[in-house]
Amino acid sequence: MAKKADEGFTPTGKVYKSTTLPKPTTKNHKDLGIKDEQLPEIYRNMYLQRRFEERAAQMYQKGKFGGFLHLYIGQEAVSASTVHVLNDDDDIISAYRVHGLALARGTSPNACMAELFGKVTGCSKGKGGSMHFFDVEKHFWGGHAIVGAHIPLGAGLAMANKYQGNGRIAICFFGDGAVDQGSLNETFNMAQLWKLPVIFVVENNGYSMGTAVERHSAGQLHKRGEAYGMKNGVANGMDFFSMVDTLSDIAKEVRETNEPYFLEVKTYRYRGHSMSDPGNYRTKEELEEFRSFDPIERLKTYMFENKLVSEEEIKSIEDEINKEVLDAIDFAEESEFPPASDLYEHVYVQEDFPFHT
Amino acid sequence: MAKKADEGFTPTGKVYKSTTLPKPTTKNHKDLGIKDEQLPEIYRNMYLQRRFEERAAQMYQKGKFGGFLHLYIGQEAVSASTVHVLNDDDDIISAYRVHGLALARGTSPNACMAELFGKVTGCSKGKGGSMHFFDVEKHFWGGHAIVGAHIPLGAGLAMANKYQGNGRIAICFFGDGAVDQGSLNETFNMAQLWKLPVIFVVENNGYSMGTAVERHSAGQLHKRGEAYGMKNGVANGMDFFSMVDTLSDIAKEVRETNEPYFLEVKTYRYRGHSMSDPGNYRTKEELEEFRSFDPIERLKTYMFENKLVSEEEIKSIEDEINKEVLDAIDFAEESEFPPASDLYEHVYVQEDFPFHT
Amino acid sequence: MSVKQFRDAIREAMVEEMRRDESIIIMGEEVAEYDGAYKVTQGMLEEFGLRRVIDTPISELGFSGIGAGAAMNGLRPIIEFMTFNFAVVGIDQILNNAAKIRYMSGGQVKFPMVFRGPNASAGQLGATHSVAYESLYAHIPGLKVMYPSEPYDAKGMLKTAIRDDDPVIFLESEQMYAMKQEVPDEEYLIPFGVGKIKREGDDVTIVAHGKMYHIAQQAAKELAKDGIEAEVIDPRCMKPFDFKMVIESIKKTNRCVIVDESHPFAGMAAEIGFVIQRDAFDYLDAPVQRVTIPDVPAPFAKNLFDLWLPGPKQVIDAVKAVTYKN
Amino acid sequence: MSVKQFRDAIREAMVEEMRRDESIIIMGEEVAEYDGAYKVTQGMLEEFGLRRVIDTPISELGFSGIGAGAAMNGLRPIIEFMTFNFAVVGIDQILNNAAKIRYMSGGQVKFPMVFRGPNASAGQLGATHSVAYESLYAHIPGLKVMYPSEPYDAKGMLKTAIRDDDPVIFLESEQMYAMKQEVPDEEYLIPFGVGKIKREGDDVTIVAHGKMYHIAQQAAKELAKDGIEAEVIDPRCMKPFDFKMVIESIKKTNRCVIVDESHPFAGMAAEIGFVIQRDAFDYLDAPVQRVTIPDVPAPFAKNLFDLWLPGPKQVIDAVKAVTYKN
Ligand SMILES: Cc1ncc(C[n+]2csc(CCOP(=O)(O)OP(=O)(O)O)c2C)c(N)n1
Ligand SMILES: Cc1ncc(C[n+]2csc(CCOP(=O)(O)OP(=O)(O)O)c2C)c(N)n1
Ligand SMILES: [Mg+2]
Ligand SMILES: [Mg+2]
Repeated sequence: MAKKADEGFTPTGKVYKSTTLPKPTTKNHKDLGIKDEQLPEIYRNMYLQRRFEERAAQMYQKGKFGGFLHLYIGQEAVSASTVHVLNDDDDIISAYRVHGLALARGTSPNACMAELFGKVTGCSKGKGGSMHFFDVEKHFWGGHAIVGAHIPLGAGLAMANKYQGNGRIAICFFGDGAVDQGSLNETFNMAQLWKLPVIFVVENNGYSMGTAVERHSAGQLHKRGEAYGMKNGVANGMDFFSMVDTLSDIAKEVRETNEPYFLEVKTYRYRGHSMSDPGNYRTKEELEEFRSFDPIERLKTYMFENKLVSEEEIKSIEDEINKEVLDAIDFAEESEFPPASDLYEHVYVQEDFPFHT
Repeated sequence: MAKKADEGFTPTGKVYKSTTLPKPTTKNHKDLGIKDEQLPEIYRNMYLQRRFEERAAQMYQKGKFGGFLHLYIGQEAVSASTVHVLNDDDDIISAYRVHGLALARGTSPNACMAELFGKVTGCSKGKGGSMHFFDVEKHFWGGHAIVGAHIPLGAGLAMANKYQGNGRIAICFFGDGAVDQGSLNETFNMAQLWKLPVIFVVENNGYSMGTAVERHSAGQLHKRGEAYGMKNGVANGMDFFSMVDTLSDIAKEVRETNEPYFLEVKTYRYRGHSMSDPGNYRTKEELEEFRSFDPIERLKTYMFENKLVSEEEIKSIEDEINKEVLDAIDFAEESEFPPASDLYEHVYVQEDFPFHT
Repeated sequence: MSVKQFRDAIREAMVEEMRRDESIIIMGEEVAEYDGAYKVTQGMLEEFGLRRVIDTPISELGFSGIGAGAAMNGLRPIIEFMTFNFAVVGIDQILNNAAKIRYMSGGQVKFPMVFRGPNASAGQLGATHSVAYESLYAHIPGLKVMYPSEPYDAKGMLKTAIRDDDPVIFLESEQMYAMKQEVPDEEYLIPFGVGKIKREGDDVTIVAHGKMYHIAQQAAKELAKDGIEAEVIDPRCMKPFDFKMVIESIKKTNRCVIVDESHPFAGMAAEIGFVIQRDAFDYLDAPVQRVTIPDVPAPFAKNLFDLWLPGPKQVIDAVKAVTYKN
Repeated sequence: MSVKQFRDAIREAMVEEMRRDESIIIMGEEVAEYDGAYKVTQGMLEEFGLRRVIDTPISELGFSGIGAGAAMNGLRPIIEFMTFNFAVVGIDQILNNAAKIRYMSGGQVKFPMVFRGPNASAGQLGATHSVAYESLYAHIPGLKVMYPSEPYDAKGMLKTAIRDDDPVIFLESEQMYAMKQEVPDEEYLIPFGVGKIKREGDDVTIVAHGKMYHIAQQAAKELAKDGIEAEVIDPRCMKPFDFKMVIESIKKTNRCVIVDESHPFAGMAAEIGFVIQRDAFDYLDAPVQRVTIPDVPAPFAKNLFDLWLPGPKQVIDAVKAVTYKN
């Protein structure tokens, strides 16, 4: 028999250092055009995302609802900066790790919590669950759980905007795991060829489930744009200011030129992939290191150091949010399940579709 | 209503200059390790491809067989050089424009013509037709007509070779149109990550049906490899020596390193996409220009100029081939159609599969 | 009224709707500058320009999805597949995105779009290029599936499909594109889920769609010579399906043969036959029979291909079986 | 004999076969270092190493195709899909390459490979994550489709699938992975196309596979209290399908209910029901009934989900209908 190749295929074995953060921006909030009084609101936004998910995890563990639960905890600067930088009618679409982005965009904690609980008051009327938050009035297009499958949708949103000449741009988020789906490349090619005003953002949090980036993607992620001549770059996703700095330039350029951009955001998820993931693929040290960059703590420290906010103000924001989230739980618990007739609703727009069994 | 974007999407409108050839190699046949007496055989190989297809086109027009017919005419240096450079047990796979490659690899004109005619003596027993020539004994793996879908198969052939440690490499050909299929990217990522000994070759003949390369693919094609850190390059596909020069280096490197390579071959098809294509998307001048680079004429001229072959020798090769091809037509005409029972053969390996209707 | 080819009927439906509604666009391979691989979109680039008639790369997954995204956000895309055989690489966008996102969003999103192009076999093109995909799409909730067999139906149905706010799979046939029929000059629409009795008869009901409809008609003519009068129903729409019409007919004929070019196993014919036995059990004088391709891929060789594709003979045999005439 | 979980039965089948035959490899997302998303491949990396237990990127199209290419060239890959819902993006490699290339090459190529993983719903995961795909795969010639419902069957069937030279779709269920059953220690193989009567009865035949088999058994127990003795057949293999066993049973019971988690329209139940009415027409005392999910995507909300998924009650109702007991 022929001599066997000894090595395996996929690079292995050891736990990788999953990702390295670029240096944060040296600009301060004024340089970035952020007013003093906006900072506590930004803090509120990020803290809401965090608190909401911590509570959601508790409720999940109590068995209050089923399905998967993927927490965004650690990545909140990405969502908060996006919403800060973009116009309210710019179109946002993302993958299934989506609570943070919905809350950042302004979907109410009530509607979000109720969706987790599968109640008719949920932001998707209880039809979608954790992975499928939608708030189309707010130009928030979901929540998509087939990895990579919403990337063409993001370009399509932008195509419609360009066609209608409405001045809106689209932003499409996905995880590092999605970068390996061919949908990304087919979309990148057309987005570049057709000059679609869309920002593609890979939230590279170091892992696709238990697989470190280097084990699933050859080369640097943002380079995937270069083959198409697509502008691309890297940003520090653990730092709100850095994100704003990078994103606002990109948004401006995309809006002006109609040309797409591919941004790789380096970030980190503190929790497991989903609630059932023990996270054996990474070291405690790595986790601790990234926790030390926590975007929420960082903003708080910045505000304190620059005397932009008092301890009491922070406390009262946190108290309000804590209450808001607890109220959301009550709201969700007390809300009704969808009526049985909803089983047949929202399949078709046509109202009298003759379902048959 | 919002202001409309005036421009369209896909770049347009004029007929493009489809492709630019890199300079041919300055090496002569000896530099490339080609012996004098090999040259007439190489000529024979290319001439056979050409003549076979010219006759096939005639037969098609006479209504001798049905289906699609995609001619390779103009691209013969690519197939001939591949077979020259690679070992006989290296694995070859390609798309549906495949007659040339099969003939180059040594599948008999009889078996090829019979396949076109849908006869049981065909190289795929009449089951595949023009687009699906197979000759697995000769490590020729077809003939694939879903654009881009055989690219992962090519990598899979290489994976098996690496696993078995048999020293064979694989080469996978596809058209410029296939470069836009996500299958390419998914495969490139894994081939690079897993270090698979495979040469990917895009035969960039300037058009995907009626769409010039620049209208369907953003950026330069060979750059599609770079995102993955895959080695890549460009070769002149209208010149046999240039192809040998480039391919032999690549084959050596791939065999030694087990790492994939992406080669963009610039070439040209003289005929329409298929027999029904009038070719309105390109100019007569462009066609004439490329005809002036004809790889077969070029080799002939080279041999004459270097006095490596006489007019008579060429004539006798051509006569032999002409006869061989006419014989192949007779063979195909006289061969039997597959027996009716073949309808149910080759679906499963299992012999007693209980078909039901 | 004027006589039109099938391809012209389809083009007219698109052109008329695009004139009416600026949010409609068409995209696909070679639809614009090449004037369509099968000339269905001929002249549309000239009339509507590059903004609305869009050539795509060979990226079925990508452009189906971009179309779906554009549909979510206000456009009404028509996606042309060069054939539905090539839609398989893009099928996730159809089965999961276009078909299910509305449901998952609790009705916040709609997909007013049509996926259209030739379906099924078109002569000797080999196994991957010859599949009739209607059964697969009809299997998936969230989609509507139309499959006309004649120019008149094609035009009225496609206009309905384009105006509809749900994703519609609209199946055509290369081999029917040149078929001709009188088509009215005035506008008309043919609704979803309404079949048509195209030949009346008392002895047996033949249900046949797409290319197979024409086979059924040929068989019916032959059968008439033997004194068997077949009622031929062209269901036209696969989903929703006009079971009512079929069952009413069976109440009269008490026998049924279904002709279907898709794979037999769990295909359209199985569905129709199942529902008939369930809902018209007491009216059946014989088991429902189906005429389909055998459960094997399409062969290339002419003789095998001809064996593979159902023809009038198989239909006649099946009718003889259900009428106990053999 | 020892009691084993479904997931252990599957793992053992793979492990035993991999020990026996070095050309077998397994590839898929998280199969190696993570030990399997559902722990089916736990410990396999340790035993067989990185060369044979291969983590893939999320590239279903790519790795299905690479697996197919490797199968052509001498390996026997087992492709694990994290679930079959994700196989849709790679389905072209299954339907067109693995299923048809052998035919198009005139038998020169074979695809000794297994595509396996969880199928169908697994609780509240939403519409895209809850589809039972057996009908779609069984529709396609060139594939074989197995779908065991119990650990014993799973092990014997998977070993058969791995040893077979044809491409096999092997469907499992997240919700069955923890189910336990006695499994022999000695080797055994269960052939394709052979169902099993898992409960005998004279009054009605219930055909049910996968997760629905267990629902059928629950219903049968309930029905027995009312004096209705159901014969429960688990067909185990979707394609080829053991029609003979079903029809023999119906000759005795004269009534049949099919339980199937796939979409109703042109699904497995339609096929089975169609064939029964065709081949056992004279034995049927009532129309064949099917119990399936309604023809809508899977909802998330618990109450809707419970309505959506068939339970014993629907089976009992259907049995009462065919036995005219209501
Ligand atoms: C096509 C597809 N394949 C597999 C899965 C299962 N799956 C869900 S999430 C996930 C990992 C994705 O990782 P990444 O894209 O990095 O996002 P993150 O979880 O880090 O936010 C996998 C494999 C899926 N949902 N869709
Ligand atoms: C997935 C898919 N989409 C569309 C087609 C139809 N089609 C066949 S060949 C072709 C053009 C391919 O061009 P290219 O890859 O450049 O190869 P060439 O014909 O130049 O050799 C198209 C669109 C197909 N066969 N498969
Ligand atoms: Mg990730
Ligand atoms: Mg080309």
